[in-house]
Amino acid sequence: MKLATILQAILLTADKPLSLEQLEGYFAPEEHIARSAIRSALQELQGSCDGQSFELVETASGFRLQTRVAFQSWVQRHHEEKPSKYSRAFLETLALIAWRQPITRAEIEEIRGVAVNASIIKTLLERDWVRVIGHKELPGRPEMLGTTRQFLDYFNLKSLDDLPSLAEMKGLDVDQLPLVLAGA
Amino acid sequence: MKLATILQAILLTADKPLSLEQLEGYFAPEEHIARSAIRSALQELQGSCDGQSFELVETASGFRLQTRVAFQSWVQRHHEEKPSKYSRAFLETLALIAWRQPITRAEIEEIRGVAVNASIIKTLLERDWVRVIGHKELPGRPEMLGTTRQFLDYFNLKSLDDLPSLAEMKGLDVDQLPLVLAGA
Amino acid sequence: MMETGFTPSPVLPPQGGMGVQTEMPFAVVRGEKIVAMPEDLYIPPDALEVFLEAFEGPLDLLLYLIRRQNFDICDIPIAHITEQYVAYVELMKEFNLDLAAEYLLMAAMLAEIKSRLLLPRQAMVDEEEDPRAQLMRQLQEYEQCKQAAGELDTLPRLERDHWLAQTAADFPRLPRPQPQVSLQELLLAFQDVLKRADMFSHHQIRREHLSIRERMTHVLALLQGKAFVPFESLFRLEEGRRGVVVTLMAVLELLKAHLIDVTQSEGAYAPLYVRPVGAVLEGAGI
Repeated sequence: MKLATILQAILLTADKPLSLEQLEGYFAPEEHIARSAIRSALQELQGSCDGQSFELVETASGFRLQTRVAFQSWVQRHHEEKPSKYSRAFLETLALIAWRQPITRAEIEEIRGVAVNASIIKTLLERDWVRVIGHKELPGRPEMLGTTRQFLDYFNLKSLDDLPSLAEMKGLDVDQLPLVLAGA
Repeated sequence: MKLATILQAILLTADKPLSLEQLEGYFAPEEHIARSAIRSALQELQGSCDGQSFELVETASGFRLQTRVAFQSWVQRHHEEKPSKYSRAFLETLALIAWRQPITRAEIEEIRGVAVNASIIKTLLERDWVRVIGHKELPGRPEMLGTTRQFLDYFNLKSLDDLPSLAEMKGLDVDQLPLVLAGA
Repeated sequence: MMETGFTPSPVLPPQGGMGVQTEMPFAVVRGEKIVAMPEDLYIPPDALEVFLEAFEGPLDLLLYLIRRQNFDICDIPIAHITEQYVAYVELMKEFNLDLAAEYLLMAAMLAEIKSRLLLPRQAMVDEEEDPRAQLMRQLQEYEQCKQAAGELDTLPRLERDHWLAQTAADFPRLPRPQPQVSLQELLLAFQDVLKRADMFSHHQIRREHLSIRERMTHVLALLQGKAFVPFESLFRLEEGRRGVVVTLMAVLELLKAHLIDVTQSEGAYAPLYVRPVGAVLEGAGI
C-alpha cells in the first residue's frame, strides 16, 4: 500500500486538519513510518491531486484536502441558502482582532467609533475564531482578544504572517491642513 | 471543466448518497447537462478512482465516494483520541433542552442570544440524549427537541421531576451544590 | 449656496439603489424653512434611516463624505466637511431619527475643531494636542480597519470557497470514550444562561411544570409517525390519579400550543382521537 494513498484515505475521512505529528500517530510503531517519509508522501499526494477536484493545503493546524475554488458554484448547491455574508461590523471587528491583537473591546470601540456589539464578540468566541488571551493591567482588567488557530484554518492561512499587509497610511503634517472656512 | 471532475467535487462534499436525478439538479438548465452525460461521466469517474483510496459505489439511494475497505485500520484511528470536554455552548444548549422542552432551535437561539451551532445538536442527537419529538406548526415546521430516557439514565434521574427546579436553584450557592444534589 | 449655512453635496449611501424623489414635504433646519430638498442631497425622508444604517458609525460617515469629494484624509478642508457633517446630523434630527450618541459626539468634536480654527493662531494652547491631528489619526486608523475587513472578506474561506473533501467510511467504529458531564455542570450552565437572559425575575417555574413538560415530550413521541392515536391510549392507569392528571394537563398544553389536535368521530360519546398538527398533510404525501 502506498503511503501517499493511505494519507489520502486518512485526510479524506478527517473532520479537521491534521498535523505531521497527528498523522504520525495513525501508524503503529511496527509499521516503522518516519516523519520524513510522511513529509515526502504528502508531497507526492499533492502532486497526485493534479486534475482532481480537490487539493492538499497546509493551514495553521495541519494538512487537509479541500475542493478547489473552481468547483464552488456546484458544491454550493448542497445548501439551499447561499453561505451567509458577514456584516461589515462583524468583519471590521474580526479584522481589528486579527491585525491588532492583542486588543481590548475598548480599543476596538475607539478605532471604529461605535460600541462593539456584544453578540459579535460572542459569536467569534463561540466559533472559536477568537479567544481571550489575557487581561490588560488597567482598572477593570479588560480582556485582551486574539485570534485562534481555527481562525487561520478557516481562512486558509498558515500563520498570522500570511495576512495581507495593509497599505501604510500616510503620515500627516497638521500645519499643512488647509483651513477652508467655507461660509465663514 | 470536465463533468467527471465536477461530479467528484459534488460527491466529495455531499453528506449522503446522491441519485442521478439529484445530481442532475446540481446543474443549471443553461449548462445543458443531459442525464445520459451524467451517467457516462460517472463511469469515467469510477475509472479514475483506480489508484485512489476511494471508490465510486452505487447504494440504494444513489452514488457516493467511499473509502476502500483496505484502509479501514488507519481510518478507524480517528476516534482513538481522548474525549475532549464539552463546550459551554454545548452544556447551555443541553440545559435549555432539558428544562424547557419541547423547544425549537430558534427558541434556544432567542434565549442564548447566539446562533445554535449545528454540530452541537448533531452531537446531542448522536449521543442519544436529545431527540426530535415533533414539528411546530410554523413556517418551515421547525423541529422540537426534547430529552431521551438515555439522558435521564446518564444523569441518574428517574424523571425530569428530579431536575432541581428554578426556585431551588435561585440563590443556590455553587459550593453547596454537591450537597443539594446529594440530598435530592 | 443656501442661506442656511448648509453646504450640501451629493450624499448617497455607498450601496446606492435609492430612489430619487422630487416633491416632498420639508423641514426646518436651524430655524430656516427649507422649501426644497437641496438639489444634490436627494435622500427621500423614508430612506434616511436606511441611509444611516448603511454606515458603521460616525467615522464611517465622515470618511464617506471625505472620499466622496476626493479629499485625501491628510488634507481635509476641516471647516467644509464639518459644516456638511453637522448639517447632515441636523437634518437627521429633523426627521426624528434616533441619532446614536456617537454621531452627536462626532458633530460636537468637528464643531469644536472648526471653532478653534476660527480663533487666532496663538490662541491655541500648545500643550494640548491639536484636535485635527487626533481626528486624522482616528480616520486613518478606521480606514485601515475598513481595508483590513475588506481583505479578510476576500481571503478564500472554508465553507464559502472551499469545502472539506470527504469520502464516506462506514467502518465499525471502535468504541470511543465520550466526554463526561456532571449534573452539576449542567445546572451551572442552565443557571448561567438564565442569568444572562434575565429570566429569573420573570419566570417562576414550579416543580409540576417539569413533569408536564416531560409528559408533553412523551405524548409527542407517541404521536410521531402516526396519523392519530386514541385519546385513552395516552393514559396509563397504573400511574394513578396524579399521572392521569399530568397527562391530561400535558395534552391541554399541547393543544394550547397548537401542536396537536383532538378530534371526535360522529356521534355522542364517540371515541376521541389525538393527532399531531399537520399529520393529515404528511399522511397524504406518503
